[in-house]
Amino acid sequence: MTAAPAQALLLASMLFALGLLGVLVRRNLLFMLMSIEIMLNAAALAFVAAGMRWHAADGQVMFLMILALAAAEAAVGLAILLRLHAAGRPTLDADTGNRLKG
Amino acid sequence: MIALYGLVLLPLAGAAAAWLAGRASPRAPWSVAIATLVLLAGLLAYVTHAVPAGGGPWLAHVSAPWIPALGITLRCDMDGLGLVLLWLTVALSFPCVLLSSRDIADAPGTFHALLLATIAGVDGVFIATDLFLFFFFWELMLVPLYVLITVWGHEDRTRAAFKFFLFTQGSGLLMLLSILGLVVVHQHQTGVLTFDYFTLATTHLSPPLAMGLMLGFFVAFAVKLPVVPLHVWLPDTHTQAPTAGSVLLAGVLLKTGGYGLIRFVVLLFPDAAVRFAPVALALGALGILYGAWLALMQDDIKRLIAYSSVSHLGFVLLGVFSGSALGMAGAVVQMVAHGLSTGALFVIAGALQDRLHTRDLRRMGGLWPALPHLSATGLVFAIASLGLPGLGNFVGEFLVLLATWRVSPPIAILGAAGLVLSALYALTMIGRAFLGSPPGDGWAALPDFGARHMTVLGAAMALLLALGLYPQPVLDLSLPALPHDAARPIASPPVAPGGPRP
Amino acid sequence: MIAALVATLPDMPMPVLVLAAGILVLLLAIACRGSRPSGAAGGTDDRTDGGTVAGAIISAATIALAFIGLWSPASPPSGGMARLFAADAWFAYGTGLILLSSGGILAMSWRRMAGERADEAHLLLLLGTLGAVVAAGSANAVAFFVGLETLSLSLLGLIAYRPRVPDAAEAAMKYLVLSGTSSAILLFGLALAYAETGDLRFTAPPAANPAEPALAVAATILVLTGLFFKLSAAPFHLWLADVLDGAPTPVSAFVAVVSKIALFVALARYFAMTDLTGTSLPAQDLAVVAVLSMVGGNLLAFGQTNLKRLLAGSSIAHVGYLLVALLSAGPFGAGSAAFYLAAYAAATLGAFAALGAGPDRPDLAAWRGMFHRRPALALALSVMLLSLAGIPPAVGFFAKAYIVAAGVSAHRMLLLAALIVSSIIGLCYYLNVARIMMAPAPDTAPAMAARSGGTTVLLAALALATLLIGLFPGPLVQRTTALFLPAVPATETAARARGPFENMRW
Amino acid sequence: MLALLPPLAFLPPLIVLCPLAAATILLLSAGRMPAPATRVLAAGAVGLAAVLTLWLAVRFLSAPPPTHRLDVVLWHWLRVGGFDARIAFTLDPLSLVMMLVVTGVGFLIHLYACGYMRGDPDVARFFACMTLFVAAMLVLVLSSDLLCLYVGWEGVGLCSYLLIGFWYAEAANGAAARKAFIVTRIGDAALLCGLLLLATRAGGLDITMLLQPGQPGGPVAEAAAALLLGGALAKSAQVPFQIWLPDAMAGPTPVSALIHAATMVTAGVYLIARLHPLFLAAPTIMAATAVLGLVTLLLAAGSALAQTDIKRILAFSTISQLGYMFLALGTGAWGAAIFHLVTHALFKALLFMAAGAVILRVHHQQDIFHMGGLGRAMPGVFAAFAAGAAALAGLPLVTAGFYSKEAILQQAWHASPLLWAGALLGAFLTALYISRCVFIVFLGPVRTAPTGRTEASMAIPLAGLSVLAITGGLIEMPDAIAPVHLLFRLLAPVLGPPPAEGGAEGGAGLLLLTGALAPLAGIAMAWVLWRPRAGTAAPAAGELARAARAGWGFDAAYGLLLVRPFLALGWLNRRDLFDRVPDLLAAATRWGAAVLGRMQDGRVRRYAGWIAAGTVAALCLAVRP
Repeated sequence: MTAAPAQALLLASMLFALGLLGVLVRRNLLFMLMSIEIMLNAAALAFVAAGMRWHAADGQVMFLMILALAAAEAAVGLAILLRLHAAGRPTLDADTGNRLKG
Repeated sequence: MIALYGLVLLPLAGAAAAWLAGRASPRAPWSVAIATLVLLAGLLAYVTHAVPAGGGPWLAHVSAPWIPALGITLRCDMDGLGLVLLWLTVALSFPCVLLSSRDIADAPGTFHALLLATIAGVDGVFIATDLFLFFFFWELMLVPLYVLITVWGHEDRTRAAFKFFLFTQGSGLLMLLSILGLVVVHQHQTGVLTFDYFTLATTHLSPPLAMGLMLGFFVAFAVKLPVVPLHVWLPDTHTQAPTAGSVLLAGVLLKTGGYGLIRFVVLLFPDAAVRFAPVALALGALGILYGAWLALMQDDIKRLIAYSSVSHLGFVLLGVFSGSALGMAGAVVQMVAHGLSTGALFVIAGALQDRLHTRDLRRMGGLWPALPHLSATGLVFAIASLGLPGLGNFVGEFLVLLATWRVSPPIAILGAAGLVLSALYALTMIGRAFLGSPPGDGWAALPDFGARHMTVLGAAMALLLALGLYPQPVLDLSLPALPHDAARPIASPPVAPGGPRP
Repeated sequence: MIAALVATLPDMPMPVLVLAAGILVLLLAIACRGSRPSGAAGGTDDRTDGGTVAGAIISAATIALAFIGLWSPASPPSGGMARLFAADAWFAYGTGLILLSSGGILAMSWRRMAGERADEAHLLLLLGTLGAVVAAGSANAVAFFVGLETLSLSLLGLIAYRPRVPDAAEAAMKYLVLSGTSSAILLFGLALAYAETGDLRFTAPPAANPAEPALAVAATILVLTGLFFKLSAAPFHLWLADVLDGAPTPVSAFVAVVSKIALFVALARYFAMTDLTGTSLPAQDLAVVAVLSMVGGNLLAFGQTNLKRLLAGSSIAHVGYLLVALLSAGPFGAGSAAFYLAAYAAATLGAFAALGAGPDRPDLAAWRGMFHRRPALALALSVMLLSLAGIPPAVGFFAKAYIVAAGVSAHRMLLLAALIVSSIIGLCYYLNVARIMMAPAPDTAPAMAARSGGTTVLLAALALATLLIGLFPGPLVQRTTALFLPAVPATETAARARGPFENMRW
Repeated sequence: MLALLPPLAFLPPLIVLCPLAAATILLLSAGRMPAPATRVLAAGAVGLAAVLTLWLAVRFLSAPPPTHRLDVVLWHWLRVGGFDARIAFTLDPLSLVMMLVVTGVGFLIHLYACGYMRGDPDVARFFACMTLFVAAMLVLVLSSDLLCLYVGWEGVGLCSYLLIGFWYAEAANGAAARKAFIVTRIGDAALLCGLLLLATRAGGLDITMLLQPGQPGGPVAEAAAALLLGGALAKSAQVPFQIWLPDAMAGPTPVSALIHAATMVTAGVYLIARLHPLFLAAPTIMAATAVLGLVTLLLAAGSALAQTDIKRILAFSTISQLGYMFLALGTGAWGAAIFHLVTHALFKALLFMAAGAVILRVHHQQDIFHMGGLGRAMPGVFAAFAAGAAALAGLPLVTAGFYSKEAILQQAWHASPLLWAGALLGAFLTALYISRCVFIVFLGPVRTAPTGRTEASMAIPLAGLSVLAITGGLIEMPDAIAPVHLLFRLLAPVLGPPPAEGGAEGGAGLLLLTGALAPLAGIAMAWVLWRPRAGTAAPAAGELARAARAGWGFDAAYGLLLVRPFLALGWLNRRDLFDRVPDLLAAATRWGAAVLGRMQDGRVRRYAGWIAAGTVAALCLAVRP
């Protein structure tokens, strides 16, 4: 099955918006991380779609790079969540327990 | 003449030496500062002496590359106006150091270093003819003074120093805009990128553009002079500064404003200045009356003197914008005389505060029997400040009013009305501080002025008297040299004198 | 295939190569030491220190070599590599600044990173530097993206470096979430741009395709958003204060200096071929962001009592100033941006170095009376703040004047008005710090950081440089002007054709 | 340069220098000089000046220069931008007369002051100011350049300020001094404006140049004359500036005699006489001068009638007599004005010094209703006071005041009979109030017993001036009595030929007779009202008397209309309206900082929200065409 690049871009945009919305409305840090992954994947999808439009491999190259980034980000992100926990933060709620402000 | 650089570098070197000396002994910086000032006076005397006779209005010149990529040079030129103000700077530095700063106990090395650094900056302002160099000195002289006020000032020093710095720096940025605007326009016209005063003076400017650029300069100098309503930093700053700072501020720093108005507003933008003159004259008259009026209402003696400065320097604004050689000369004499008289008054106010631990006139009174010498000098300088004929202030005010009358009699009448108010506040100050009966049960024994104070203040008095009775040397020097051709005879005024302007 | 890869290596810019090699060496060193059986926990200190010193020496040598590598007579990248890297003078200048700053940060964290073992920190520092250099030199969205993410990820590690410090973890968390979000936005924008043009070259925002104008616009905006976030330009600045506050001081310096230099160099390259003088979309966007950054950053700093947060506000404001320079295309614009970048880097780095050498807490109150307690330190910090405030004789004075000159010559009156107003606000808080240091010292001295030779040398060098370049900016001006010589005539003639002050715009 | 001048030219500067040098020495000695030396120095310096002036007068009059003037240029003061002012003196008959008055009367008063101020600890300061005053006054009358004259003009004002407030411990004295200086300073400002106008018109302020014949009239001339008149009115305490002089009596009595009776207050008269061609070109101002003089004359005489303080009586009397001079000036009788100036200087100084002697003897009591019967205890002082009073009242034929007042009355008649009638009423009032003073103070029962005795240094000047007050008028007589015109003829080169009198056709004789009868009537009426009666003397208590005693409410009106509103507005604005602006800006900045600080509330979602919002806003901005 083939889809027009424009449609793929539309899908990517929706995914992206969904991810952004997730970051904005979820309070759980884990879910926020996942939302970011969604956004990254939306961008990756957009690259693939664009590459399809121009019949070039650049889009796929970019996709691979983004995949690597997403993986790295997930790893580092989870490590930081552990650090947060080790530092004494009781919950994964992003809105409570913030010390840095003002 | 390479010695011009020395006028800036010598005080800087002195500053460094004083700072180092301060680490050795608490009294050493004072001696270093005195020595520096003596050397500086000697250097200035040499510069004055070395001026070639009949060499045109520009008396000395020196130049060296600085930032060639942007056409910025270390160019300094000196004309009579600069020379007069340099001498004023040196002359007022002596009372600062001799009378006020000897007893500074807290970090005397740093204090004297900052004082000398300020003097270096002021010297630079008076000789720089590269606009960027001028702006550099203009900003540079603020920093040490800011520190002086912040650290050694009186109770509300923080706010005062802040205000001082923000006003002068903020308006300085406007001037920077104007400088750069002028440079860019000049570059656009000729393809030459330069900050040179003489070259930039030849730029052709459309009237609105010239007005806009002139206003940038005007605001910066108007803040410094100060011109009502941009004066609000001055009373606070003068009140809160340590005595030496007040003397330096009133005596010298404010004069950079007047100098700038002459050198960079009227002479760089003669046409725009003429069109702006009505506004400036009105502001000058407003300053004279408003400053005097508020001076009358003050209970703080230093604040009173500060507002009187606002009033006196309104005459400078009048003179500069009266558009004639007469007014220009009057403005210069007024600047010198104001420096001497108000500087001395600040010395006296500072001495009073040292003795009484208050500046509040409501808590003074009847001091004459307790401090006859101090009171007598106070009276003398108050009288000078109210413009008694025979003293320097009168010469300045008269020439300014005469020049103003030619342009606009109503403004001159308002200015003359300021003379009445000046008598009012000066005599009120004397009456409240020295005359009448002491509050409570009289004053305890207070140390009167000794020989050192009387000598220095007596010298100031003698200078004022000389200026009042034989001002011709200053008058001859005071006509600023024109930027255009240095060969033009000095006598022709920058703007044609004459009857009322339409 | 490996052979083919190796064959392309000489085409890479030398600093990138050197940094990568250094990282490998350091990795090896750490791996060797880490594989050794470690003794009792108490007895490892000396050895650890020894190892850390070795790591630091390797890092320093790497950075030094990379810096020297800038002068390598390598031919400019050709072939495929040319599509990835633009090893031009601007890159060399930016890289030079990045490497010098990294060297400075290394000096600050010479042996320890806020009380922790620092060998992995050195590794992350080198990685971050590599990322910054790559991002600064990238001519391609791929290279830019890789460099940027290398930088971001290593920064995450550095920010969270101190274990069991809640602030550090929180700062890292915030940076993680926000940087992830902004990376996604940036990537999406790049994807849209790619979809629009079919070209991944990272040189210019796509020209609007008449068929799909919204796409190009969205691409430009999204890319700019991503860049602005990393530059911490308002209104995308909110993370900066928290991150600088929570991170160890050298890392704060890294975030405020190195990553901003890299991003600004990239931003400038992104717009190198675009005419920013008009009211085009990116110009408008940049102008709004510049005004918001200048005013907002200074206001933010105005209300701070925490020096790190204050410097964060200051840093935001300076990004605004840099954007003014960027927007002021003309004879001075590019030169002034380059000059300002150097002035900003020196002063900010110096300020953070002074913070690192000062009291443990970055509270302003802890600095009260510092002129009496540690005059040299207070003087150094004052010089840095003077430079940031733009007061002579520090270099920041000339730098700001240079930017104003650029703005005037490009008739950016509104921007200049904002610059002046915000500079005056800025003066307040810089002076306030100086004033507090000049106030009489309180009776109880705050706990001070241990004296460190590296920091002292760094501070002295930076203070000297700040003053010397401030007094004699000529050579550096020459250099920064020369950076853009080829580009100047075009814009200059463009500016001249319009004539000065005839049509005032943003 | 000086050496080339004829030796006569040395004298005017030398005469100025004498008191100036004494003042300088006294000021620099800062009170360390012993009191006797101070007295000798001051009186000696002024005496030397007087002797030199006499010598100068003799030489000048015996061999007058062809132009009747001697110019001494000392140095160029200001020479810039086409304006030239010199410090220069001109000796001509007018300035010679003034010099004689200043140094002669001045010397006698200094002599008197040696006794009067005995025992005052600050006698050095006193004499420093007094000698300085004499020097300034001499500069005033000698200057050939109006700007140089202005130096003396303000200089005498300063000395007046210093001497009124001599006893500074009393706050009221300081206030009185300040009031005197400020009120005259208002006039000075007007005078300065006049100088500016003249200088702008003529390019300089040299009097000879300004007075070149053919003065154009018109509004400019009127304005210049009006401004000069303003200065003269304030200095000479004429309506509407008269309020300062009664208060100025706070100074020591010699000061009142010298400054506020004999010399400084007459400077206005001198100025107008000196510049009379300018006034001739401004007829409106001339008329105003005459009317103001007349009004002052009557108002002040009325006030004098109601006063209880002996010095205030004399002060109002001075104002009133100066009114005569202004009346004369307004009618163009320059010579008569100067004549009255001279005689007034003699008899008013005498009156003040006699009053001072009385005051010393009655323990500084100044209220005439606490005195009485002093004629018996101090006959010498009584005689002197009576001589002065007679001269003031213008007792016919035997007093100087009679002749000078007659000269004015004659001119007034020629100008307008209304003016003449007013002046005649004034003469009547003058006799009335001074007789009242004499009767109450010297006759009747003793209310305060006098002690001590008047010392010689005070008695000699009293005696000398008594003689002069009686005989001083003989230098100038109406034709109806004897054709003696020494003074007018002397002054003719400066003031023009003396006005032709009405001739001998009887009208003049009748005028003379009426003028002579008015003072007699006044004395008679005073005798009726205040002749010595036991214990009934008390100040009048009616509304009119209260108003008159308060100087007709000028003080109160000025206070209500000018001073109070000015001070009240100033008090409201004492914190400086403009100073609030920076505070507002600071508050706005703080508010902005607080708002931005609140944006950073630490919640990462909020931060992300701002990023999203910024992006969306940018998109909206971009898409909106």
